[in-house]
Amino acid sequence: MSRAKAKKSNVDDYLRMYRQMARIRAFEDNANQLYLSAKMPGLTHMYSGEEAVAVGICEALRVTDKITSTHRGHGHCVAKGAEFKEMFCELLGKEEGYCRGKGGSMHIADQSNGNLGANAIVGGSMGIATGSAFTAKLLGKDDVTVCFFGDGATAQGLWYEVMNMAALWKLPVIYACENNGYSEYTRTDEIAAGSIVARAEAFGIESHQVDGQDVLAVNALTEKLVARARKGEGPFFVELKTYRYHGHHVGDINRDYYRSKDEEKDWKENRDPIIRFRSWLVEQGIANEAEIDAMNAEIADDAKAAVDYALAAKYPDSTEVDMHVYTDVKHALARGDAR
Amino acid sequence: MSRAKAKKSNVDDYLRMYRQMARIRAFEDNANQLYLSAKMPGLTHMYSGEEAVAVGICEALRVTDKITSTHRGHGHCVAKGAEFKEMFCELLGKEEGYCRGKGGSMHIADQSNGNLGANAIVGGSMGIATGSAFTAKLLGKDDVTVCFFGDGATAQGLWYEVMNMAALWKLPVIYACENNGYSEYTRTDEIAAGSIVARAEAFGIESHQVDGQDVLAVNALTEKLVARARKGEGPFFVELKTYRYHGHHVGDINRDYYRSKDEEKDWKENRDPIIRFRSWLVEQGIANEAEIDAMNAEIADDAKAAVDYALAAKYPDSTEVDMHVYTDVKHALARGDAR
Amino acid sequence: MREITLSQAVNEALAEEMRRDETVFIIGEDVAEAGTPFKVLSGLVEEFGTARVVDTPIAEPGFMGIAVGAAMTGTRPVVDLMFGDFIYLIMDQLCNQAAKTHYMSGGKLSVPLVLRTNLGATRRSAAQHSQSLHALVAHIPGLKVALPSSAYEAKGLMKTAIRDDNPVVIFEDKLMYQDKAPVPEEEYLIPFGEANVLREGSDITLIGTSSMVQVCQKAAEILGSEGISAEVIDPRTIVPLDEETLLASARKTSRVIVVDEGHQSFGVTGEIASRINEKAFYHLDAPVLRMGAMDVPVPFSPALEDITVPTPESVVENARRLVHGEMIHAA
Amino acid sequence: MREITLSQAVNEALAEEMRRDETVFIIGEDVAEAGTPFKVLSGLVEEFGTARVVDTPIAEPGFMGIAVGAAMTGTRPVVDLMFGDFIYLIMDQLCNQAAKTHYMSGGKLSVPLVLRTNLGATRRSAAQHSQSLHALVAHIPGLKVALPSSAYEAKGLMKTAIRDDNPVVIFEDKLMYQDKAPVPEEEYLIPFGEANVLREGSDITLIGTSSMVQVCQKAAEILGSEGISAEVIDPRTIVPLDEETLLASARKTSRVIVVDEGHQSFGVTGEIASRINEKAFYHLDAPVLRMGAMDVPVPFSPALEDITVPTPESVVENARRLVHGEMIHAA
Ligand SMILES: Cc1ncc(C[n+]2csc(CCOP(=O)(O)OP(=O)(O)O)c2C)c(N)n1
Ligand SMILES: Cc1ncc(C[n+]2csc(CCOP(=O)(O)OP(=O)(O)O)c2C)c(N)n1
Ligand SMILES: [Mg+2]
Ligand SMILES: [Mg+2]
Repeated sequence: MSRAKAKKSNVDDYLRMYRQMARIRAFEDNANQLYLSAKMPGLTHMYSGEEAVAVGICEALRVTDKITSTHRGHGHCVAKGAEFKEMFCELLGKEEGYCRGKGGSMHIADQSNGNLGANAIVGGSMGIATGSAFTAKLLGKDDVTVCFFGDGATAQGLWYEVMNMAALWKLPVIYACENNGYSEYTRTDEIAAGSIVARAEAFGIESHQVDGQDVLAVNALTEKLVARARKGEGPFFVELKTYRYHGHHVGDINRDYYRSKDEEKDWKENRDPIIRFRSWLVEQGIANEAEIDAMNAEIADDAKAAVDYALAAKYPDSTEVDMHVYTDVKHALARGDAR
Repeated sequence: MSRAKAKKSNVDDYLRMYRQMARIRAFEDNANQLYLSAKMPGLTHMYSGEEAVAVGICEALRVTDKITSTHRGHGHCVAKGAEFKEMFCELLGKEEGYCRGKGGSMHIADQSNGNLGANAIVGGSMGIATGSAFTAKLLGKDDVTVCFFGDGATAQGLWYEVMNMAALWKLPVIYACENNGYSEYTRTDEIAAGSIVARAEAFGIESHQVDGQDVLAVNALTEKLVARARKGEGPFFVELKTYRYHGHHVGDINRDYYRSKDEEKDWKENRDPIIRFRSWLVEQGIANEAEIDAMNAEIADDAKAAVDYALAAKYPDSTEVDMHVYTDVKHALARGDAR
Repeated sequence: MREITLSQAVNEALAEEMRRDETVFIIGEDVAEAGTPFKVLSGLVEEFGTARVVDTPIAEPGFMGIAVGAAMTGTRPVVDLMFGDFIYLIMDQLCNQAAKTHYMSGGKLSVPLVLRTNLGATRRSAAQHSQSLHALVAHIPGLKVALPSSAYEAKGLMKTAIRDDNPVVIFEDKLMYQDKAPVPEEEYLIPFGEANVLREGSDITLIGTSSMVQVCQKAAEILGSEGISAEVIDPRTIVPLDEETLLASARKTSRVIVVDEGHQSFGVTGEIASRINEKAFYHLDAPVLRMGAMDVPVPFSPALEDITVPTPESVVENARRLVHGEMIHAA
Repeated sequence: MREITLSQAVNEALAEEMRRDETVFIIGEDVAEAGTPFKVLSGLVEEFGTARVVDTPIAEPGFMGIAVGAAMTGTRPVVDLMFGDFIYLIMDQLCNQAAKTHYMSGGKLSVPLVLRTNLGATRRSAAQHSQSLHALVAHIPGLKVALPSSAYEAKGLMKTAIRDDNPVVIFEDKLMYQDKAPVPEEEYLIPFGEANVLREGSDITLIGTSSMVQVCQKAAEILGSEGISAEVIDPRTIVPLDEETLLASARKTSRVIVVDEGHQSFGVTGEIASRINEKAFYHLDAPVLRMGAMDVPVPFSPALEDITVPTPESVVENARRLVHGEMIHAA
């Protein structure tokens, strides 16, 4: 772990960061298992390996601060405070899910914790995040919004449009690029000319790069930027170098043609954010191995209980199908129609 | 004029550059007059003041090289080799227009000279220009494409998307930003954060700035870049500082609220590209005042003749209305329909 | 009653709602000092300041996205899209994001925004500045679509739109901005989904939207002078659509023409005609006739442009044929 | 005859055309080594190289624009848009540029490109990966729209599309990629604008597009077993639309159901129904019935998603009611 030294006063924070990272990993392991055992409808994208990014950032946020998330969104959702039960229910299309099963993995949102939602359009939330920051400014609130997106999303023109406006209007938004080296089956250097950081800087946006596997480094940087954004010194850009352990989605199993097993092994064994942070916690005397094992076991139990609950939970009633199309119309469709 | 010294061998080039700039000015003066006398349908955007940009660039191109143009496109059209007659016919919606009257000012195209067309969508031709360069590369031709657009268009995300691909694929395209200080009724610094040049550079694209009122400087730079682009050293970006004398469009008469008369006067009197180049021609002994006056008179006559011709020319027959919707269907609509 | 232009009516609606609710703001290109190229918003920035009348760079997808996010978090943006033709640029933010957020979140998030834009040809603005693209938006569940046909309608529908908690798209007819109509001084709203019967008649129903309401009105006058009694109906909103009123009229007159300025094929006329055919079939003496804009890009040349859209004369001609039983096609 | 999957059929069509014409190239995300997420293009980059099977960054408007410019200057791009839902992102390049260039230039420029994308729900992909948006494109003059309903159709229509000098949008049904059908080894093309009568019948006409052709076929089988003789027609292309074949069938059977997987309102079913109502009105015993996807964003939950699209059962039920004269609504 980084050269950071633990501060006594922060012990709870450290443990919560560890817990949140471990919870994300546990969530993803279960989600993957649900897919592999054909219990989950559709596909989903695993966040495993990138936990320090979501946790390092979200731990620097208040509940009233907002985030926008991506197709690879479980990590952001957990990190911003969501519960396993409602999340697994959502992934399984159940009524008790965060979105009553209507959104699923790619649209999971948790507005109670300020998560404005995952998005299945790459880059699709860049405007939303910027607009959320616009609201804060217009209404005189000091909320900050973090916009998560991948390296691949930097190719979308929308980003440049909203960066321009965010910079012109000094909006309290932080663009957080999770550079995991790939977009789908393509390496970042094949799809990104020049420098991603320079692109943000060209709009006059202060930009940073940080090791996305080092939760303390991510958190420390974010704390600073969030504080400054609250004072109107935003926007900011942060590029976080990270890695996804799984394929692009759970079904992307044979991936030798675009990246080597050695590369995956190296990241997993030598740069895992959870292993690194665990060692640091022990080293600094914040927790011992047994305490951490106990925490992990508790998390595993929680996850399993939530999965079991979700598997048994009920689907939304078929009458829900035309509810929530409009806010003010209970059922959008006339019943007598011919389908 | 710049410190440039005339080269003997280039006399014809110099005179042609002058002529082309004067032709653009004459075209625009007549177009404006047609509008003011209510003889032209719709509105149009005057290029007056920016002549050195189009001419300096297009004089560095071959007829097989391509350009894409903008809503302010008459200058590019003339500079790339178009004739007054077909242009005025187009502006008046006549059958003999470059587009049979179907396109009008905002869509004037002249594929015989490699002008792929004006565009009424700001930034709308950035992809087209890049695609034209893609064709050259794919088919192994050494054609270069120049993409003209305004400072305002740099806010469109499309530009960043195509710059990324042009850079990755080393396409022979030159992005030429005509920075006339305004987009519609708004000053550039109010809508462009950071630096426009840095934005292109961030994609690894070699970028230049040049005085857009100095036709020799524009031409010299373009000659170099075109030669390099032909050899596969592209893409390039050029920002040309220039000014539009008229309002945003011919109907934008009272514009004190966004820019001062003094500012306009300063540009017209002290930085006019035609006046400057004329002085230089005389100074260098390439032409005397009388010769230049004669050239101007000839151009004025040409323009007047073309206007008269166009005014008298016939409109397309009403049966043309559903022609050219598809290449392979003479009339797109069944005749018997109910309109 | 005083008469004001459609432009003033929209301006008043915005001013009133911005006074009433400080979360309402306007965002778009040249909306502030310039008051838009159509000058519809003149004076608003002076009253509400640049924080609430927000000039943007030329970045339609960007400011539309910003509006979606702003709407999701507690404000009510009114997005100004200078020409309806630019809607193509913002379709993703409008249709994938704004339209679906409430549904995808199971009702937890909502997007109370208004997209103000326009439609209408015959302004000699050529193919990329003359389209009437409301059908595209009407096809997407989650969006409401209003088509004001006069200054009165424009004001009432705009105020309703701003108070609606859903994304609403309003298409103003850009040729009507300077047209005056009586508009009360007192506040009023026009509910969505309630068609307006502008003229009662018994021989034929003319359903017109937006710019085509006036065309139908003029046609009805001419027809009246010929002894044909035409009912004229303006649906006002096509989503939601007031089927009841349209069906009642169809059942009464048994002949219907639907007139709309969007391209005819795969557009608004097909939907309205189909619903009437489906639900009033046995009352109809003739098929519902559709008159949309020609299925061609809008040509620049005045000689061509004018023939691409329905006119009072062409509506009259078709109405005559319908009433006189001449519409039995090759059928 | 050998049977191959729809995916292989598309692959073959592309390979054959790329061999025949070296100006044909493919452009899109992960089209090369990955062969797209649906693996439809596997093997093409190996044969044609990365110059002609071009992987792009995630920049749909950008590569669509590049394709338009490439097409205007002498090549024939086949644009790969991974999901039909992303069409919103490229609407400007497709509808303002590609569709209008030939017309706006008075016939001087042309844009011979193919946009390959897909449609179809029930894949548990939720609201932004499940839409069937072909109606939007069909509304825009200048574009042709093909909807293959089997491997055979997919190959023949793709080859025709590539040779067409106009912009053509092909929507493949993503649920059908692994479905096999007989496809001849010999070269063939399927002309645009010629509907395919898959099954002759006398009691009712079922017009189905894309994914709904199979649904109609299954429905016809069930109906046949009940003594109802259903004709099944696949228009193949909705622009151009083979009105003649549809009308002839409607006149023969006098009852019609149009089944399409796009949202029902303001979509494809309204257009087809209207044309039949207009031109075969006096031959119809009942109104043309429309069955589109529900006017709701596509829900993720399997419990909800499956009920949003027409099924053989729901088609059968409606057909029965039509044939037995039970469709006289409240009318
Ligand atoms: C607009 C759009 N284009 C393409 C896709 C398909 N797609 C889904 S995820 C993805 C790759 C995204 O890469 P990146 O942004 O780096 O995020 P990562 O998956 O690496 O977390 C692509 C191309 C999409 N969902 N949306
Ligand atoms: C997509 C789009 N948005 C807005 C407009 C309206 N519009 C036409 S020209 C223009 C300003 C363009 O400014 P700039 O690119 O600097 O070109 P200039 O007019 O200065 O030559 C605007 C906003 C448009 N035509 N297209
Ligand atoms: Mg990535
Ligand atoms: Mg400008």
